[in-house]
Amino acid sequence: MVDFSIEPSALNSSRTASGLPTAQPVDYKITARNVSVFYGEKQALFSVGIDIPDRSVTAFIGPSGCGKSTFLRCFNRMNDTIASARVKGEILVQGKNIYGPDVDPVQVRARVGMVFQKPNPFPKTIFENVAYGPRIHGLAKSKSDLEEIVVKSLQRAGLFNEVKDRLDGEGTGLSGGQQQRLCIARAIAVSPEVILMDEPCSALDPIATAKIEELIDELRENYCIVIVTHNMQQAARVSQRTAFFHLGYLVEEDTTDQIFMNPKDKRTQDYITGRFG
Amino acid sequence: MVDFSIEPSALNSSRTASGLPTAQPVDYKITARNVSVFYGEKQALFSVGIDIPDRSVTAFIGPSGCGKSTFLRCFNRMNDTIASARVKGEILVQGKNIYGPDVDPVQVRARVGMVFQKPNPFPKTIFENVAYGPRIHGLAKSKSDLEEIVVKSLQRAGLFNEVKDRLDGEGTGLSGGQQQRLCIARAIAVSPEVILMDEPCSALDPIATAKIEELIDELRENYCIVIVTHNMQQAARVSQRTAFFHLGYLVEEDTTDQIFMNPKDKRTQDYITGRFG
Amino acid sequence: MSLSALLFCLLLAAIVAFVTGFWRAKRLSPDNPRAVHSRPGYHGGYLALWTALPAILVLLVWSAVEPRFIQAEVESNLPAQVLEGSEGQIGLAMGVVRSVATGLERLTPAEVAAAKASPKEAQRLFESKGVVIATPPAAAVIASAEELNNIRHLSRLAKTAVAAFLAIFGFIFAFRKLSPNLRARNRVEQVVILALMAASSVAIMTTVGIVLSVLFESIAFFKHVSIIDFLTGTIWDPRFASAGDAGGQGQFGLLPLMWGTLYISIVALVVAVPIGLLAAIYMSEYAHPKVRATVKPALEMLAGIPTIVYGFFAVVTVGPFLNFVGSEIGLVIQPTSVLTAGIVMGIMIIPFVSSLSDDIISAIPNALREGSYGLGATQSETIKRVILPAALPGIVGAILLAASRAIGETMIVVLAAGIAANLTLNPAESVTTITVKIVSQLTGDLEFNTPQTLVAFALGFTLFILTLGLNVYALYIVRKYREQYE
Amino acid sequence: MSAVAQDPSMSDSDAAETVGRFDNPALMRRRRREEVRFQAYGLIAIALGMSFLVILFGTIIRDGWTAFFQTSIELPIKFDAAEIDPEGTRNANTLAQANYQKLANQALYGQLGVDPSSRAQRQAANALISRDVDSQLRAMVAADPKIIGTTQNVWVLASGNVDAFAKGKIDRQLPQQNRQISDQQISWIDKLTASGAMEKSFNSGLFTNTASSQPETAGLAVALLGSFYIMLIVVLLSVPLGVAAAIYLEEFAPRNRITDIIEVNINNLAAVPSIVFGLLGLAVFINFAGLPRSASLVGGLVLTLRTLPTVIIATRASITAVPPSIREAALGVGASKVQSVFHHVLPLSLPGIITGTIIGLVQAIGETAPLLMIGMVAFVVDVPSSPLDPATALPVQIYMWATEAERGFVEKTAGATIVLLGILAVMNILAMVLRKRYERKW
Amino acid sequence: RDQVKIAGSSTVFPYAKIVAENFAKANAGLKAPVVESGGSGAGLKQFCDGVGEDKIDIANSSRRIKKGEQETCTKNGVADVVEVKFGYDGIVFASDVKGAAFAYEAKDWFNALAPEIVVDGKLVANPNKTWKEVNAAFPGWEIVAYIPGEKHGTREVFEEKVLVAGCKATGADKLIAEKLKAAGTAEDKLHGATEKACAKVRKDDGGKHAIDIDGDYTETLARLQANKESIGVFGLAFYENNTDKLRVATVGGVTPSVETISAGKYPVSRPLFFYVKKAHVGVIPGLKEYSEFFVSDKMIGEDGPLAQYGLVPLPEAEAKAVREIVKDLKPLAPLS
Ligand SMILES: Nc1ncnc2c1ncn2[C@@H]1O[C@H](COP(=O)(O)OP(=O)(O)OP(=O)(O)O)[C@@H](O)[C@H]1O
Ligand SMILES: Nc1ncnc2c1ncn2[C@@H]1O[C@H](COP(=O)(O)OP(=O)(O)OP(=O)(O)O)[C@@H](O)[C@H]1O
Ligand SMILES: [Mg+2]
Ligand SMILES: [Mg+2]
Ligand SMILES: O=P([O-])([O-])[O-]
Repeated sequence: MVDFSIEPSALNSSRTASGLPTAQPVDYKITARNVSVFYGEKQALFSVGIDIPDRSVTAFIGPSGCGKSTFLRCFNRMNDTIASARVKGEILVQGKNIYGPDVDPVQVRARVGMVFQKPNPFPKTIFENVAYGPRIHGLAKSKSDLEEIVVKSLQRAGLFNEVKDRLDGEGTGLSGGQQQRLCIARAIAVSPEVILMDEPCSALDPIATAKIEELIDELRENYCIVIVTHNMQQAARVSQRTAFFHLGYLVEEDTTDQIFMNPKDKRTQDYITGRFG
Repeated sequence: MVDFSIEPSALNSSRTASGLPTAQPVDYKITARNVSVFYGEKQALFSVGIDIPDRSVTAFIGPSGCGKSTFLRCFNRMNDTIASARVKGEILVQGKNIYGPDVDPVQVRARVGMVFQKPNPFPKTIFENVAYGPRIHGLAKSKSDLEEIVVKSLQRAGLFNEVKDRLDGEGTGLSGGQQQRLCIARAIAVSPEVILMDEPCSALDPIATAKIEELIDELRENYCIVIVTHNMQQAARVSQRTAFFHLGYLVEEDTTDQIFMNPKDKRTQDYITGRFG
Repeated sequence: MSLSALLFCLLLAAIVAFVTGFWRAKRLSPDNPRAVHSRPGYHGGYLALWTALPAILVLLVWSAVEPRFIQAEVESNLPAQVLEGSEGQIGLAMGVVRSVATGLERLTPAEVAAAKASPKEAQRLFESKGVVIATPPAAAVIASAEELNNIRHLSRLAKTAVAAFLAIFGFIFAFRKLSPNLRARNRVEQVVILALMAASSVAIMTTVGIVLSVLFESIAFFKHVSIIDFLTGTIWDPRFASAGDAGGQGQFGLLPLMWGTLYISIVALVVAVPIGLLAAIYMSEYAHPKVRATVKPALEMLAGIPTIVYGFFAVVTVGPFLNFVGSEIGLVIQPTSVLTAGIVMGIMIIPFVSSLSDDIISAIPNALREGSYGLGATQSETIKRVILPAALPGIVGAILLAASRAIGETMIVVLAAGIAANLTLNPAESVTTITVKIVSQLTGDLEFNTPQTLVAFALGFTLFILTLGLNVYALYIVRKYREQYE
Repeated sequence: MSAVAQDPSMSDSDAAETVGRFDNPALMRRRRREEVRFQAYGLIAIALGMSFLVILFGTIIRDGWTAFFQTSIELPIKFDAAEIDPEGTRNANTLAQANYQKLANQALYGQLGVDPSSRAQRQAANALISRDVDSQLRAMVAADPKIIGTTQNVWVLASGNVDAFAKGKIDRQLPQQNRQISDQQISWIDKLTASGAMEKSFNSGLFTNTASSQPETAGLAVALLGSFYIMLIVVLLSVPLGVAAAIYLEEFAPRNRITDIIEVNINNLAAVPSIVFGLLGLAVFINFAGLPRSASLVGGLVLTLRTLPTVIIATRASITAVPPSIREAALGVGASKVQSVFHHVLPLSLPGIITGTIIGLVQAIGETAPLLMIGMVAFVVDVPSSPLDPATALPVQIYMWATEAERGFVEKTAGATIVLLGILAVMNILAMVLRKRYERKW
Repeated sequence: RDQVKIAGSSTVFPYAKIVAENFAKANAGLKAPVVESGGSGAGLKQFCDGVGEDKIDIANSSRRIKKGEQETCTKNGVADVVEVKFGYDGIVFASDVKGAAFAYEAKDWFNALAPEIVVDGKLVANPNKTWKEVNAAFPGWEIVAYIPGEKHGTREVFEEKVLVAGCKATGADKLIAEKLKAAGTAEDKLHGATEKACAKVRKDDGGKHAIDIDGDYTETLARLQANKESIGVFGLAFYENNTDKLRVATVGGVTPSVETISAGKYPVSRPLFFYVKKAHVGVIPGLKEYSEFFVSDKMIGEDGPLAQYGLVPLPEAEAKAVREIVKDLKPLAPLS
């Protein structure tokens, strides 16, 4: 029998220790209740509810088309930009319903940052890429302020050392992994409370992937992170909690250890053992 | 510890039994020697050599960008269509070097069929999609001949029953999995000796994937099949031999059992246990 | 203040308002920028818009209606004998008054006195200031001119006052609204989107304008000639129709013109489509990117050459050449013929076919090409059997565009097609087109208030409908094509 | 099975004859030949297209390059005080009224040895120089009255016919009565040429002179300025309006019936014959709005409407080409839709917008038909000082010159066309440079 | 407005240009008029659009204003219109300079271009295909004539002075009148209808015998050079500027020239006009001055630039009368 076991280092036990015990009440950063999403006539998500704790990484896994991205994009009202999409239900970020009547989605997005599947730096300089967010939100009082923010964000994204000599080089000139870290830096720069990542490594090579995973691990100390991934190993490596989606339903959600070692649902088990997907 | 073990059914032991014993000399369908590929200045493949047996499935696995597709596309000189690509070394198909001086790549491609990652049926009717190859190669003496070829190919691809009433419907109107099977039927219709498949299931849902895997298993009885996959479980399920690539090098190649249960190289082991990728 | 000065002041006011809003917003919550909904710039913009926009709108409306009011006022005081005249004569008198008024404003007070004393002197003085008038101005005219100047001054004062009031009021109103919760950004952006929307309505208004500007004259034409006769008539001989001959109505027959238009367009397409399409195929599938990068724009130049140049090219070079070729092979090819016009027009529309088709062919996903190569097809087989069928709807769209361009082309056919309205199948003979007749019926020696000239508008309308139909069809095809790939 | 009879491109004989495996050499040979032939078709098409271009440019340049040169004659002109200013007052009015042409004619008689008593000889000689010499000499005197009483060597323009003759556009071999230049005049011209008193030089007047009824003094100044005003108006109006409309339609407008109608409408406007725009301009801008006829303002407005659809279509296309990931990225850091458009999408679509604008401008600058309708086919002597003044435009000037009877205008027509094509080329190159400059990769 | 605005006939355009140009040189304070060329009909249309600063002052016309046009003028308040006839335009027939010589009579043209001609005392469909069949003295060229299109004033002159005259000369008019009468045309309309019928041009053989030219004489010239065995109709001025390319034909034995036309020997000519809007005189600076300058001997006289260009000058008496009219601004009486 082939052994696909994941070694202790992959599911870092120290992390699991510092992770959040399931039973104990925690301060949830995001709470979703009865979220259903429709694309035109077609329902893509069926009454999903979830609680997502702060300062930890929550992974969404599931086969292609199961609605992971759709659900993730509800958290910063990114679905608003798709004309046919309709969202029902409520999502509380820090206790406030972001789908409430007088909420400005633009402000929601400033608080809930997002990193996309394909690195999408602006075709501007590296500096401008990171400075863009702080600029439009007026987060810097002065030039030196702005520089500080940019440098700090790049440092946090683990990119600063690699690019410090060419901050005015084109962001699109970086390698894929660097671009993705630049996008993370860009997201961090507006000091969001939550960072959403939709398959951030799927376009990257293994080395770049490893770097991003390391970064996620560090960021977890300050942010609430939600990550979508196709790669179960990745979910196991970086997340503390995992939610498994299937055909638009949230099948199971628990600590990552639980999901991978002791899935309750047959579908979850089939999926993580590679029976499908 | 998370258990990623693959159950017996996935690595079907009966198949393994009917597979090819490694030590024993077999009739190799394809033999590659010292194949290096360059894209412009950049070398993507470094002196790779491999022997691929007939009537079996060989899987190429490895992290993204490691050169799997590049190598696969050497087998039918598909790389010729990329202006910047240069191939060195020799590849023998049925003992004849397809990179020899007076070999017509067009003829090579008729003998070595290919199925792509994204199903790419022509925007023609289902019938015309399958009839296209036989027509250009003049394989049918008459109309009824052609019909026979088309029907047989569709049957072999396990699609006939689903589409027999709408052979003159658009090929693009089928579902993703059906489209991929249509592409397989199209490839079979010119009676190739080898079928190359580059991640044939990566755009498909689990059910369609299962169907294709089943189909591959059946086709193996008549063809030499080479399949690239990202999905180790899939490699384990469908292939008899597996080759692991890393950064442009062929790291290890052996029976699938060997590779998954007893990898010789540290990198192979790291990869299949999910340490990276 | 004059309108431009006022607008300039409003601009200044807007800048001031902007700066004020900007600073005010900065103070709203100096420590936590996040507590303020919008950035200071948007607060500034909000304030500036409120300050300047209402005033500018009112000013523009005012300026549009003002002349009529002033005119009416001054007119009412013109001498009685002028007022008895027609509207046009009053208008002329007003023109003189306006000139004199302009002249008076340029004079010094002493000169004004001199001008009032002697009309001759007035004319001389005005001329020395660059205002030429035809005759020495009568006293009444000078009086009216002075009145005009007075009213203008008054109006200007009032305008200034209103603008100032609106600006100040708007400023105060908006300023009091500034607060951390004010969604200044959304407000400003709403105005921006409104402005964008207004811009896109220009296209609609143009169409309405076109329809209106040809509709009434067309209706007038159809009072003379029945619409059925016009649409179904096979004889175009408008001149003799006016004689009141029996059956004269039938002589405004559209069909020969329509046939000529379509025939020439077809010849043009016969030239342009194979050349353009094959060139596009070669450029997108075979040619080195560098070749493509030079050939494509070079061919595009063909579409940029003014059509009048093509027209002369047709008459001076192509027509005689075809005629010569014809006589060598024993054919009579008239120098102006369907062939001449069609070929030259075909050359002109080559780039419409080649560039658009090139774009469309390049947009065909590579997966299809690979699919075909993978089956052992050669490149030309792939192109002919896979790429072209897949690109066909898009190519048809491009061809339709080229066709509508050919149908509407004027200068080439005016020079190269001929003017005899023939219903002929022989491409060596000359035919005429709708556009030729529009030009010739409008610029000729014909009496202007007769159906002969009015018909030009009916023809314009027909042409408009024709191209509209083609475009709707093209859009339908392109839509269908889009769906296929999505 | 009904689907069988479908692919007509492959004849059945083809299939029947060559059944077999892929190594059927006959079939393979045919397929390869087919491949070569097909490529050849493409090459031929491109060669045809390019040769049309070359022929067009070739003919125009062949006919027109001489328009850039002008024949002049050097005459020792005696500024006779008795003739110019008999009373010696140096009054400006008197100086202006003097008969300068006579001075030039007399100088010419002296130069050529013409018998002043023979009317026929006099007339033949007079016809050698331009009627415009008058103004030239008047201007000289006005600038410097001190030359009165002196004799100056002055280069004066030759008449249009002499110019045409000197450039070989009038055939020496023709019988005399069929020529505009008599044998006598030819002998004079030869004499002048031999003595170096007749030369061709660069014709700057082509660019600085305004309309004239004589070919030698006709120039493009009014047309160039008119076209410049028209272009200015078109750029100033159609670019902002077009880009704004495109942004609205592409980014903000809901997708529904109305926007469908707008889209059809815009596509249709791009194809509406330009002459119909002329009718529109006449009805709306001149008859309704009361703008002056023949003014470049009206021309500019009409051509703005003509260009607008092109700009909108090109802009929309380049906006669509900006990948959605850029928009998402901007929205993702909390930019509003408007911000994402103006900060990112618009700058990225700049190359496409530039291309579209230039294509539109290139079309507009060559447009003749609508200008026929709004009174720009006119004889305008005064240089327009504003877009409200009467003016012509380059293509219209070409059109007018093309219908002139005098021989000299034939080369003028082609010369003006070269100027127009030169402007087009410059605009195209500009587009290319700008596009390069703003092109971004993503 | 400090500038005279003129629109109208393209035939008059070159003359108006020369006058406008010289006018500006001669009058320092006044601007050169702006002259538009858009055809007589288009010019008169604008002219009759009304009075006012935004309306033109002068319409050039290569034909007399029509009754209906005058009525429109009056209706629109353009009551007083001064008609100024300033010269004649000769119309000549010419072929390629190397071609054959033609000596036409009006009947030759009728026999060449009419749809029906008289053969043996009967009206029959025109059988003539070549000029030789029309007149044995002519070469055997196929009949191909480029005649002015119907939009041109020249066409009317051609019809009236050539075709109708030829119709009468061959006696076809009587036969046509009989035919029309038989078809039920009223007696009072008979004359007009006959003339109209006489003026018709054949359209057989795909219309290749008589080809309308809507463009200018340059276009006719280009056609002629493309088809050397053809005849074109030109203005005298145009011919005189292109004697190296054209060979002119005589009509009635008379060679067209300024002299023969002004002496009344050459039959095919027509008067040229411009119309002045009286209401604008005294309002638009330079209007009266321009009109007077135009008809001055310096311009339209025998040695003037217009004659040099090709205008057939008015006989002295007519010129004098015209100068009177312009001086007194005598309006045109309503046409009947
Ligand atoms: N813009 C859209 N319009 C219509 N349907 C959509 C749209 N986006 C997604 N869908 C549909 O919604 C369902 C869920 O899609 P979603 O992208 O959320 O899946 P996913 O789990 O992220 O898949 P993947 O792993 O492939 O990214 C799918 O069936 C998909 O086809
Ligand atoms: N057309 C090309 N031009 C230049 N470089 C290329 C091209 N195609 C592939 N490469 C490069 O060659 C290397 C190998 O690519 P290849 O597509 O073979 O990888 P792969 O193993 O198939 O990856 P994946 O799993 O993502 O399909 C990569 O670094 C890739 O960037
Ligand atoms: Mg997704
Ligand atoms: Mg690959
Ligand atoms: O332009 P015309 O009216 O003289 O033909």
